[in-house]
Amino acid sequence: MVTSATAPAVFDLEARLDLYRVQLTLRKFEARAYDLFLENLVKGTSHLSLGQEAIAAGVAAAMRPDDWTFATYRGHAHTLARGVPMTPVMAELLGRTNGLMAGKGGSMHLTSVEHGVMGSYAIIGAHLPIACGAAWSAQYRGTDQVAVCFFGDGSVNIGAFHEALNFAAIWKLPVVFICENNLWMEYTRTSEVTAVANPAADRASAYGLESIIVDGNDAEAVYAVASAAIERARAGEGPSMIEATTYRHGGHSRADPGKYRPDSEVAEWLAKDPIPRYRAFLLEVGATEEQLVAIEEDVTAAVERAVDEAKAGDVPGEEYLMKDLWADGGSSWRN
Amino acid sequence: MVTSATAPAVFDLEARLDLYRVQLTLRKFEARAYDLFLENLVKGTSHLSLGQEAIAAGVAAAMRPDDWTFATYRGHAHTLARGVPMTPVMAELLGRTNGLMAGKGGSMHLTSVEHGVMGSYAIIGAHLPIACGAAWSAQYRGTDQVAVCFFGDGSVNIGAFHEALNFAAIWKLPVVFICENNLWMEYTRTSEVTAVANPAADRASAYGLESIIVDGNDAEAVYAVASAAIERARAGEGPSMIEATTYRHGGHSRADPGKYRPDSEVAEWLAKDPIPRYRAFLLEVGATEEQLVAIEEDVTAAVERAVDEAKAGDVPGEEYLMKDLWADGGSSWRN
Amino acid sequence: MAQLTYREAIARGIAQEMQRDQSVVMIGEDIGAAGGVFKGTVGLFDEFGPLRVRDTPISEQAILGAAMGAAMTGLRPIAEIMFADFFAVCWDIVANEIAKSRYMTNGQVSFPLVIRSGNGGGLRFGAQHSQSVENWAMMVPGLKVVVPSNAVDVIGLMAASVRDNDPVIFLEEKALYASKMDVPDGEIVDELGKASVLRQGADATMVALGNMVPRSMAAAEKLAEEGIDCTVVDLRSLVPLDVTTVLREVGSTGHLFTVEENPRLLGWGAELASIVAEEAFYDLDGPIVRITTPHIPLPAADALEDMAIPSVGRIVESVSKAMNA
Amino acid sequence: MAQLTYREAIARGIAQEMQRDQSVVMIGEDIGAAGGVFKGTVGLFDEFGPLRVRDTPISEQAILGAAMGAAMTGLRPIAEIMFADFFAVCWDIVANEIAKSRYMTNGQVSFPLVIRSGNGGGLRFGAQHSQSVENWAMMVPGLKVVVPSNAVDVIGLMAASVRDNDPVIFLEEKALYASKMDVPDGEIVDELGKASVLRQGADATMVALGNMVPRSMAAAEKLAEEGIDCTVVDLRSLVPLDVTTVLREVGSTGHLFTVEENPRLLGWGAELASIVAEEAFYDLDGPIVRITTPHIPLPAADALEDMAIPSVGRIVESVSKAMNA
Ligand SMILES: Cc1ncc(C[n+]2csc(CCOP(=O)(O)OP(=O)(O)O)c2C)c(N)n1
Ligand SMILES: Cc1ncc(C[n+]2csc(CCOP(=O)(O)OP(=O)(O)O)c2C)c(N)n1
Ligand SMILES: [Mg+2]
Ligand SMILES: [Mg+2]
Repeated sequence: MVTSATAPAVFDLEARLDLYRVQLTLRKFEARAYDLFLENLVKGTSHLSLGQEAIAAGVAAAMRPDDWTFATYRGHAHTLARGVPMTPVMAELLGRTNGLMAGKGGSMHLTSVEHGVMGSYAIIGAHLPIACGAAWSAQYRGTDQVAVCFFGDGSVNIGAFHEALNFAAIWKLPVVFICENNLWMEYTRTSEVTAVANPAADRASAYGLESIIVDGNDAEAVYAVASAAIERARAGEGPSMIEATTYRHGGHSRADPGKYRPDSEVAEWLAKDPIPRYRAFLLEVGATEEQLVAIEEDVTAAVERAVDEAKAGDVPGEEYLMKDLWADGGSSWRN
Repeated sequence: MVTSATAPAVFDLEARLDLYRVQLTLRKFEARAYDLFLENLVKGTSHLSLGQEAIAAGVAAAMRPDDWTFATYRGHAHTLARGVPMTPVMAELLGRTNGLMAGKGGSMHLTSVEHGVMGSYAIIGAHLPIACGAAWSAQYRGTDQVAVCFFGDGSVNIGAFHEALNFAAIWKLPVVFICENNLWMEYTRTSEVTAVANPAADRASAYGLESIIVDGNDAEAVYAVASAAIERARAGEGPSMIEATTYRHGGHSRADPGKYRPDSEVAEWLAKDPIPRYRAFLLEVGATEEQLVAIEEDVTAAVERAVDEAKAGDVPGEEYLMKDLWADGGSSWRN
Repeated sequence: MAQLTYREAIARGIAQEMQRDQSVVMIGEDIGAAGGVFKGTVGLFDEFGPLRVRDTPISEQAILGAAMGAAMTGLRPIAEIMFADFFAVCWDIVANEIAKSRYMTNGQVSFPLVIRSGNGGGLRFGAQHSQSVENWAMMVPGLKVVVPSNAVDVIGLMAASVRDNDPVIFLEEKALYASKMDVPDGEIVDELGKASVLRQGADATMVALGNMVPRSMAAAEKLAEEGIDCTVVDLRSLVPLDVTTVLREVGSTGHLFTVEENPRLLGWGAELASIVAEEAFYDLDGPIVRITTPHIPLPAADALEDMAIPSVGRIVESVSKAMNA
Repeated sequence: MAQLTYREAIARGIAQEMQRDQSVVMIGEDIGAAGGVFKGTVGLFDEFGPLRVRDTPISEQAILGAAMGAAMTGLRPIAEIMFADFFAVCWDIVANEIAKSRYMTNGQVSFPLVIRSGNGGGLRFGAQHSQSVENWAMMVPGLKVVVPSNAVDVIGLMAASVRDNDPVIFLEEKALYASKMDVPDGEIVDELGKASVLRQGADATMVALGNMVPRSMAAAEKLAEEGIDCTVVDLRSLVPLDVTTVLREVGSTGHLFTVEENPRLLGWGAELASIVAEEAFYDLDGPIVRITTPHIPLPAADALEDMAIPSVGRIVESVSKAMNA
């Protein structure tokens, strides 16, 4: 099944403007975070979703607040899209005590249990079986919550992917796997090291699942397939896997200018940038330029506020170092 | 593709009698080994291939002496079928110095590099990528050797299976994967925990491979598909995966009476026992009762000789304990 | 009071907790109707049904990933990894995910889960089915590590592990499954991080774990005949580690011997030796001696395996040699 | 003589061996045209071509399984596991297969292979990309473990590792990649199992590894100002372990300090402490002190990470406190 950008509109204008605002927030937040890296205020590494925002935004719109997200190291977008405020996310990147995890996790491990963001995982594949576990818990406890698990196209060749997909299928778990196919791993093209053309979709049948590909640069199309999959899961009909085609505008991580990619390919995908595209679409379906500009100004201001608030946070001291290894709040290994 | 028991005969009578002799050797060797367990002469565990002999025999017949076998803990049959003499195998089960590995490996790790038996592996899935490595070596060195890797139906759900299959496919490695589908894992039916009906064949397409199922209780049919796959590999056309349907007559391992299986299922498969079936076929295609009885007496005598020789071996002493951890022959970790 | 095997104690300990708490669920290979390959879960499937005692495919990463995800969303799973050697196929979930996620998230998530596994040698299973991996787990910050040496401890420590809000690696000593002892009726709940002093002696302190505990006790009896009077400490858990008891008992004899089944390099005794050599240095009257399996994989042949794992005879000899040096 | 970074020394060391021996081949993620994520393999793809320097999928079990199978059939592979933390996803191949198969087969097969990996913290990468796993590897019988602390050692130890007929875990310290030093021209071949005594002092012996070596040297300079004159030993490999040098150097000062980046429990220093507490007990003039990262996962924030890993300041403080006690 391939759904197109013209999937049935289930959105009214207000919802659409919201979807625009979310995508724009992800975009502007990350663009600003990138500046802060360049200023060397953000240390360590980080992986941006610039260009891929429509997926996080479309899927989040299809989720219930008590559903769960499992993300990768490339998880800023997925975290923010669930409604986590920008300040603690930015503060986490800066390693401050007002960060989501007080700086202990960093960019690759964003987690906000309060918002159903059950963690960002930096070892390829690991979170797929973990998402199955949350889905198992929902199934056992009869809560009808759904776990949504994001991963990249390069992640389909690791063992944990395979174990999780089979496991989810045989237990009919309420989990939705979303492969963000941006064509590249770090510096290697996924197609060069993958035995099938569509890394996730061409493997769905190995787990008795339907093959689903969606235009990942179209938030509404993503919303449509994600809603269907989430509702199936919620109804007890088991897991789905969705392959959403997209592209990352920048390099793999902070350190990478992304020069291994042909200019023509980058240009082609910049032309398909989901955000200007959605903006144009919004004007077509009745939004006014003023409405959009207002949102844009709002988002810019909100990002700036978040940066300021984040910067105002404290640098964590030793009391943070030795806490919360154990559930008793401490970290002692001896009596 | 499903090949039937009536695959084109590529054997003359002599070759057929050989194939009978090999299957019978595996059968009688293991039956005798089982007696020795009951006498408590064989310690530890062991996993018999009683009922599955046609696969090891058929595949081995299709291999060149310099090809490589990678087997599992259920590896007596695969080891013997490559021409490894019975005495050192039996002595290994008894833990004697005349054992294949002087007792250091035991039943689950039979290895005879001299015969291309590159080890038996007791952690599910591990040897599939290892077989890829041997195939890579053959490819790199241009030797046109082929690696053949056996595994069970329950092994298709572990991560290493997936990584190896993709890896073999993208590098077009000369490796042939053979899934011995005996329907059961240890005490659990594979179909209860596997998302597809044919555990290996229904996943072949996830690696761009053809789906191949063969009657694993028909040595000649196995030979036919294995030859084709091995020749493809040798010709540089890449890997294949074959699913050979069969059944183990006994329990999973020494300790297991196999009572979890319905009597009717066991009876049905005992009726399909590859050895009496092949015997009847041989009579049909021109063998005489005398020829077959002669082989049977021969094999029985050879097994008894092997048991006697094995029992005559020494119990290993301390000099074996501390040797051959390192290539220098020793085991010291300090200078 | 009933005589129970270590093996039976596993199921009794789990049943006790499952009766008490619906959120305790089990997951693993062949643990259901089959009762586990070591028969450690016999009867649980019948008592608690297929939704609470679930068979899985051979997918250890899925098993532990599922246990982790369930633990962070309200369940208290008990997962089985059939042989402890198989931790190697799912070590990422254990060491990188379960162990670290609470700390990384600044305490947002907890992992009340138990991972049971058949540990150690003695059954002639060869190098890939005989390892003692207590040191693998001890090494990773964020894991608790429990190794009971007898049936009563199995029940009490299982209860403590299930009730603990942190991940516990619960290692069942394969060589002890058939060992028996009298077990009191009724609920048994123990505490993690408390060593047992099983024997008090004036001359030397042996610290042992799991399968090495009965051997150390037997060795102590023989050493007593030679006039060497030993204290024997059963560590019971490596994390939390009962340093207090160890320091006290070493302090009172001046001699420390560790008796370890894991291969030599970085067995748990190394950590103990380093703690004692720092914190009780001036209490020591002689070298610290570690009695371990040599630094080799375990061989399959019975004769060789018996030479490799510390035996009563080797323990006696090592202690006696050092005490008479 | 040229100034080379530790990073550049990796590629030079590998190139030296690949020029010499056609059977040396490389395998790993992004090691080819991209030159590796740490730029450790820059130039090798151009020099040796795609058949000898092969990019792989994200399939660490396949990478190391392939290296193992190739090593047992005539090649001498150098495999890369990008971050040492990722050993957890392929630990079975390392610990159960590669490490054990020679012993199990009574010496029928050999594994002349090198597994390189980016090890340790300091780059603010957080708990899953910063671990020092030298102790994971040291613990498993059948693995050699090498951790160079400078560019010249990188080349010489790489050559020794590639030429060795046993599996070598070759840990490249991420924090040192940018460090520079003068490197002689021509072939450099070193030896495994030889520690270097980098500084000789009368008062105390510090034993360090990898990234902790320069810090220990800096600390020794400061301590000298305080009047504490330290020997600094760079261990260079954990297996084989140069016990001779350690015992000699501890014997001459009477004090042992280990400086370890791995978290406390069962860091390599524990093994060293236990060896010294047994074999050089009567040479010791005071407690053995281990300076380690606390037993926690590494936090991401720079301020926290800096507190966690032993710093020059903390080393000075610990040594000075113990020596003045
Ligand atoms: C097990 C493991 N191997 C390798 C890595 C290093 N690594 C991090 S991201 C990445 C590429 C992932 O590509 P993909 O799955 O397509 O996701 P994307 O980064 O494109 O979102 C790699 C190889 C890792 N984190 N974990
Ligand atoms: C990673 C791992 N998990 C579990 C086991 C225990 N185990 C050994 S054999 C087996 C069943 C294997 O079934 P299958 O693959 O069908 O092979 P068969 O025994 O039927 O030949 C299991 C679960 C193991 N050896 N390794
Ligand atoms: Mg990608
Ligand atoms: Mg089977």
